[in-house]
Amino acid sequence: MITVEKPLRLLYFAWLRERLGRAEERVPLPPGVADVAGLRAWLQGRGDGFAAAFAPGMPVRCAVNQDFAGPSTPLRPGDEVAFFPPVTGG
Amino acid sequence: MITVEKPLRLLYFAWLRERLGRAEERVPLPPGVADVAGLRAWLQGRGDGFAAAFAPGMPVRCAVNQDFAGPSTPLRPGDEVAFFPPVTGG
Amino acid sequence: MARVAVQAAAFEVGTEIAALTAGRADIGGIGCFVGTVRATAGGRPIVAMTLEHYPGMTERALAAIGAEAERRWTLLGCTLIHRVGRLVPGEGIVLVLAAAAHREAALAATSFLIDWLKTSAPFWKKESFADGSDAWVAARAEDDQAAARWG
Amino acid sequence: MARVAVQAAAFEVGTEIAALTAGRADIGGIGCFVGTVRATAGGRPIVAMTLEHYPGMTERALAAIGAEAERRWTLLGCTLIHRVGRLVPGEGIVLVLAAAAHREAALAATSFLIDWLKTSAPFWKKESFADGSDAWVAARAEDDQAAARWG
Repeated sequence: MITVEKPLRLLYFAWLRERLGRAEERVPLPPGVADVAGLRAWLQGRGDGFAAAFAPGMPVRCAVNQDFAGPSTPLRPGDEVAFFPPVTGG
Repeated sequence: MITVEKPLRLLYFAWLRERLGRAEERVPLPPGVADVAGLRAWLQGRGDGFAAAFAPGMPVRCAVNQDFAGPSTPLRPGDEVAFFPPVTGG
Repeated sequence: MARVAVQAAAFEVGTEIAALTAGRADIGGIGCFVGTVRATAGGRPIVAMTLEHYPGMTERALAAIGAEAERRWTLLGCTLIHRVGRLVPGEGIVLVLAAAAHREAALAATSFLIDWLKTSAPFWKKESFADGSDAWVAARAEDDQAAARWG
Repeated sequence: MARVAVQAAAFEVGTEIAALTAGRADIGGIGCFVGTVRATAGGRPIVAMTLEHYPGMTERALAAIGAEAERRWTLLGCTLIHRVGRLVPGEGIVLVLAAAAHREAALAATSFLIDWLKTSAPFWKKESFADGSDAWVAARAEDDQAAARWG
């Protein structure tokens, strides 16, 4: 029997959305990626705009399932993971 | 030549106005009264409602010519002197 | 310079904000406080609150409070409106507005203005209770403390 | 429970205060903050500010901020409205209202709400300059410090 895992739903906002040329995509949870830090490293490895946007030190924040998340927040198949700059509302 | 001094204009507000039965009166600056403390003592000496209203320790505030005044604020003929409880606006 | 008004008529917050901000686009934040008449005092129902003031001194005191706020913060506008006469529960008593380029000054000035107004503008409140009695409101020690924190 | 709204349409402060206070007479003070679009950024004239947000998370974040204020102060009502889309200088961006029996809670909650909103609601501002260029607004360190003072 083959189990088909639900993909991650990735969302990008503000300058990340613009630089990456997309607001949303679905990707399978990459093998070996267990948390936000792992996903960031995997995204950086994609090259092109991703390498620059997710380079260490870039001011990128994350939310998992619509709650702010840190590097060690765990990820599971089907999670909604958003990346964005520090917020500037109000 | 006789000099006619302008009287003080005395104003009373809130419960002072009610207890003294008047909102305003004009009285000559009493002999020997040089400041607010002196005027308070003179008013207390009038008896009736005045004795109670101006008894030491009563929460009565004062303004001279529409500025808040302390016991040592000097008085001159023609001044507008108001007595009132601590303010409760806002 | 602050706009100050002592009036029997009700004020309208939206109208006052529009007047304060009309024709200018350098404002980034507007702080606002509205004081209203509560329906009870010390647990007893009230039917009205009557505000007495010291005509002449009141306007001077409000202008002085506004000027002090403008001395302490860079304000782009400031409004102080206080009602007098007989008000019923739910009605607005006092309106404070302070506009600035950023929220910190607008909100700090708003707090300062209402704290100072409470202790240095000559208004007195009398509450009329449902049983027909009435009583002058006593000054609150908390109000003196709130004003004192501004130094 | 706080009323929260994320909307493209303008808000009207007077209408929102009326809705917050309708039918109740236990409110003694209403604190309010209105954030508006300034006509310049870093000294350069802007023609518009465009607000992007994270639909779904935004409403959750605003509700959580309102709930936190209600946990910290005894509020009798609370409103958080944030606009999205394209705004021009002078327009209102954000409205915060907090009602309480006394002014201390109303004003403290108002400051808290806007400070927290600035750092924990997913909105992003882009400024469009008169010369045709545009730029995303950078987060302010002062905003993090302002939020941090609430512990």
